[in-house]
Amino acid sequence: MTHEQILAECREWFTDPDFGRLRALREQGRRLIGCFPVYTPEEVVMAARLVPVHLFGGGTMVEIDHADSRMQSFVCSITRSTFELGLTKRLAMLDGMLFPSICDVARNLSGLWRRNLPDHLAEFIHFPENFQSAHAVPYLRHELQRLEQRLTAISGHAPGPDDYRRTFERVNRWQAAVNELYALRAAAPWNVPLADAYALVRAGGMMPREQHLPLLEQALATWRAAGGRPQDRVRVIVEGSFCEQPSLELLQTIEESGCYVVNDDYLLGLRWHTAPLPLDGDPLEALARHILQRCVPSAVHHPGPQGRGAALLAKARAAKAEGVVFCIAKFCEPALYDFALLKRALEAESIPYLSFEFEEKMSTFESIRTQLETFVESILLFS
Amino acid sequence: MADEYRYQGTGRNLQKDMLGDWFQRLSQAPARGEPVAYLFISGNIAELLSNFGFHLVYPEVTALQCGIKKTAGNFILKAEELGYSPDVCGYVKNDIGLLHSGNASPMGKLPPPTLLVCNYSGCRTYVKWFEALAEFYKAPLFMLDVPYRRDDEIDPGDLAYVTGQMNELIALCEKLTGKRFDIDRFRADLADTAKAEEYWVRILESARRVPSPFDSYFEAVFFMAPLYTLRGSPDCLRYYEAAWREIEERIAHGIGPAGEERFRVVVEGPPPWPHFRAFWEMFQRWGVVAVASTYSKVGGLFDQGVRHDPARPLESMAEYCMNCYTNWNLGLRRDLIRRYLEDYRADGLVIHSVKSCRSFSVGQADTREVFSNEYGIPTLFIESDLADPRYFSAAQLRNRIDAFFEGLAHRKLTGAAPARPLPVLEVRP
Amino acid sequence: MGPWIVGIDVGARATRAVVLDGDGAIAARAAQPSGAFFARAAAAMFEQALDAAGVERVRVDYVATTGYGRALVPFRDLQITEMTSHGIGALHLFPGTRTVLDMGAQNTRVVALSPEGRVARFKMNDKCAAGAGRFLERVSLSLEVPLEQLGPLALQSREPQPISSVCAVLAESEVINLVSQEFRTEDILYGAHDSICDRIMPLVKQAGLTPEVTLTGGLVHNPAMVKVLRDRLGMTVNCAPDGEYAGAIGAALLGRRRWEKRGPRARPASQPRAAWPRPERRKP
Amino acid sequence: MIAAGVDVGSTATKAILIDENRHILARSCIKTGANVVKAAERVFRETVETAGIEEHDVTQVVGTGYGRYKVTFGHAQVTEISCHARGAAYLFPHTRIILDIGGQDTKAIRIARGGEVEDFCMNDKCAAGTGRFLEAAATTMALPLDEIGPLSLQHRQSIKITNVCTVFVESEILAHLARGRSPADVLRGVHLAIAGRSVALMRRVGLDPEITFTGGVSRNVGICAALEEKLERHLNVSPDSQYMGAIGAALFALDRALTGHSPAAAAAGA
Repeated sequence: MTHEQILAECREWFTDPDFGRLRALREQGRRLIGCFPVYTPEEVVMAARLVPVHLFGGGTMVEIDHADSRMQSFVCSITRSTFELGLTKRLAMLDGMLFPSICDVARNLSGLWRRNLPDHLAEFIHFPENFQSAHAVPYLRHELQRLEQRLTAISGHAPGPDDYRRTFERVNRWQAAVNELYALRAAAPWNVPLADAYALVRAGGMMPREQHLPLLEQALATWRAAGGRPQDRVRVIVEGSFCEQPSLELLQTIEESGCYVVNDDYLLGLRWHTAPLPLDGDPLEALARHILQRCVPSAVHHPGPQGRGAALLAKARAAKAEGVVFCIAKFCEPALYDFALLKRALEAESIPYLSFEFEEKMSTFESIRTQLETFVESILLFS
Repeated sequence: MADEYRYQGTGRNLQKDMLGDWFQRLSQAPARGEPVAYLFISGNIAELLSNFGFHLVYPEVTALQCGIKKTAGNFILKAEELGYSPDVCGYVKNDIGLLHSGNASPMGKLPPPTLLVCNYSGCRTYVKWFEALAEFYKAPLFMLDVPYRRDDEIDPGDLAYVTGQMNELIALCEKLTGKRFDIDRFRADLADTAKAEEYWVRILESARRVPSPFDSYFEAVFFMAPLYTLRGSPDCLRYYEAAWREIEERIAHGIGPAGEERFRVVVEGPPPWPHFRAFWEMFQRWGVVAVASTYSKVGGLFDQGVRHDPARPLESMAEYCMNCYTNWNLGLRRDLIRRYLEDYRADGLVIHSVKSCRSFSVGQADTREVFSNEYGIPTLFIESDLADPRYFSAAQLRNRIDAFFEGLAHRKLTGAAPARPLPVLEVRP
Repeated sequence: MGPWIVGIDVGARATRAVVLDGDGAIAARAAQPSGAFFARAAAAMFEQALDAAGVERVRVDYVATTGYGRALVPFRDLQITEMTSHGIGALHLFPGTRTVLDMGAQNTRVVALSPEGRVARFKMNDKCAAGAGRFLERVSLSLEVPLEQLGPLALQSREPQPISSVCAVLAESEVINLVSQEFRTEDILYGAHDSICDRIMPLVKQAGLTPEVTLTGGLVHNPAMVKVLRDRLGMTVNCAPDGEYAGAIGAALLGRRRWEKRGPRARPASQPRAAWPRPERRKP
Repeated sequence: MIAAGVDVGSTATKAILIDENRHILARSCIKTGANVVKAAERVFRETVETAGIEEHDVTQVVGTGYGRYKVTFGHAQVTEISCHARGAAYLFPHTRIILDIGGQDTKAIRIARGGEVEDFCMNDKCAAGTGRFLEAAATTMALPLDEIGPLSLQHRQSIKITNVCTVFVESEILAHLARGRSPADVLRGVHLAIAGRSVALMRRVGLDPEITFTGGVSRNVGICAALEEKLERHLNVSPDSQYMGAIGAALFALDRALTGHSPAAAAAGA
């Protein structure tokens, strides 16, 4: 496949409103489990010989109709569009949906799913909030075991240590490649268009990883070899889209407005490991430990001693960012709460930032473009 | 006549005095060098903390009071100036606005916390709230993590996890206060609490009578306060003994909350505190009594058998933490509402959806769908907010409430035949 | 003798142009409604302003555009967003300006300027704070008071009627309900102006409020709006009679700055200047 | 025996006179304007004059709509929800669902035979997708309100309007026009957007067989087309659709007249 074909293929996976690729996969006999953002323990799904399918809402491809009659207008888009996909039977190829605890809205969605799609498994996973407690890891291990049992009931295969080792190896390899992609973008953003890199990773969350890894590695090779030239743009990191995802068009708008996005929290659920999973010892305990201790934090899950403000500052410095762009999903309470804390941290260090809200289904970006351009002007024009 | 009604109003007045005393003690705490803990209403562990001599502050109660006293609006604006979005919970913004405006609650200035205990039962927004408080006060934050009731049965692992954390909290309190945990006092307090809960359930269930002597929403939201805020002090039990006498007396005299009871409804969702009176009146003019409500269960589903138990102190407390209304999954919530409609012989369901509380409101539109379309139960769906006065549109609400009870009255009176005057026509502003 | 610069503010409602002469002084200005065809309106105002200034088109050295349609003007040399241009424009009108409040028909923008006069922080309304000008237009319809009289009449209010709504459109329904309750028109009007403040105050505070405050955009001519703002902000609010030209002025000034940096000949290759526009007639 | 219904809406005030056989004797519709009481009186007088009768010939008057308590000469008030239900059931006896798109809110009502309200829903605290949205669209495109519907029918393709916020529809429309989309296509998008919101609202009360579309907006052929396309069924639309509330009110008034509520009695009771 050519580079362009790879990207087109990747986009096809998540922009096709009928999810043809997923249905084909189901017809090949693979059993699919949908994953709602953010920190879904997909390793358990894989070990049970099921395919985790990371869904990030309906984007611009669904018109929300049935879900609107079951949800108030102040519910975030990703929740409504995901529910719409379910209600309109467009996710019929799935055997179930997993909802890790990230916010009250997603949690209640799991309840709506149970009632309205009774033939699906709809599982809510409780993540410990008390990271200091000695009981947190054992509790989460217990919770993952519960999940394992429910998934085994679907696949008919109870995962053993070997299943987990193979899974962990696969996840580690893929994670390493994704990490390199991000390193590449931070080093030479002019060579790696944001929207392309994004599409590549996002498809990885839907395809069987073994299928996706070669595509990812080929694209990496292409980008490594690319010899583009830097333009006069502002290096920024983007925060606030760890759950609901902006459309490819919005991603392009951000770059067109004069920004280089050198780090972000898009698709966080696919790349939250800060270290490879250990291949020895009790796999479920290792996984629990990772979720609670070796994990990229976000507004909905912030273990670790470092405060939220400090974590962001560190991230910005590491990426040599000149500014921070908060691209927050409308009605996303966790991100909106964090913004108030984070902006104070940035102001204290007088790091310029911009904040605006988006919705996945947005089709006009005039106002956002204006704000981005002004932000860029305020850094470039006056310095 | 005078002695005929000896107890009417005690529910309200006694509570005023007790909360007054509570605040007195609280405001003197810093001077006395006594510790102060901030915690939440739902699934709170008052007895455990008061065991170490903590004075307890409930930021929700402060937010609620600001709402009723109509000062919430400015605090919310203040918080929005600080960068909090118009779309996030009004309770949180109210409290944060208050902090940044001198922290003078309607009752007076609140002392800073020695310890923050985030006992969030079914509301993750609370986590965000206490993170903000911890950042503001630089006070130690203990996260009491209460698993969500995701399945119909409680997993024993969940309870073990909660009691495990409670033991860790006890250790922390011993370190902070230098006091040893007094298990005997703890058991004694839980015994009192259990008695108070018995009385509270009696009061709630008195509403099964027709006509009902008690309004389980508009009155309950006040009657329930001591059980949430005064547990672990002798006042709590005293209060419910007195409150029960008031209800007994109402039963004896056949009097109720709304002159003539014309409609019995079950209410789902929190009240709009900034416009509580106006909201109640919109129902009173129709002779509506709320015979059961879910909001009166946010601090514990005692009428569903939840009890503190001196014999199983931590275990029973953990069960209580997990069995607060908003910590129940939507299926459990629906079944509860359905039971209420039947057991309390209600004419309809009123869903008041508030923007602030996603934990409550996401799913209510679906609940409405189930009850109205599947069970065929007259259901009214109205929206405003529990804290933000900007979301209350009197004209709109009144219009919907009037239309709903016009329809109910019509059905009660005539089945289907329309060509008769609607009795509701005589209703005047 | 310096360059002749034209600044054009292509707003969603109105298009305005100013001409800076060789000494950087404002030689002429022109304005008309934008309509649906921005390029056309921009060209027309370009022409009109130059005619008013009595300069030949060929004498123009640099054209800077700003506002909603800034990117739709083919003969521009530089495009700047309205927030940057209003900031610089306000600074020109009132050199002490630290906070710029630009209130137009649809958008409200707050720009905080650093002491050195650079855009430090800014905030733009989201949906619900939007439509200040449009809101007043609708109010003038439902109260049957001509737009230009809204302000003066509101100032006669003795007991203002609070109007509380997060959404301009619902605030409007509230106005209608107040009318039906027969409150005095001036009291409702004052409340209406005050409710605009309610909706934009968070923006102001988030961008950071430092005196002096300068009001620009369409609402500068509304005395009630100015008074309400003064009361709410607790400080005087600068208003220039040509405050609605701040965007065009700012664009022109930045254009001049840019021209001086780049020198007379240099022009960004990315933006080759299209032929000067021919004056177009708008089809009726 | 003659009964009257007066519907005081946020934008228009309407009145209807009917006789004891429920025949409509006269109808009138005026702009509500700033003085609601006057508007109610004026519209009532107009109908009386068209019917060529005296005001005291009218036995009962029922007021409805947002300004129903401003119908000072009314003997009683009923919400527009009950009235639209009653009116629709009278004009289309098989109606189960009523959609009423008004100036500031949209209602979906489910009724039983005879017009008894079983269930209803209204748009929440956001004016998105109400009649006001169409007005905004019309003003933005500098077209008279009654022309946008027909024009939208001439679309070639339709544009997805995602933003149903009335305040912001302007910039979205301008953006599309700037990209060279035809006004007809843009308007088609506008009408589909409102139809979408309305259908979602109707789903809440259940999409039963026969739907009657009432309120001023129902005269807009563009909306009707968009709705019928989305619902894949025909909608009842009466030429009197904007009078639906007034007709229902008049029927309630007639009920009272027939059961002998004399004005005096009502006045005494009131």
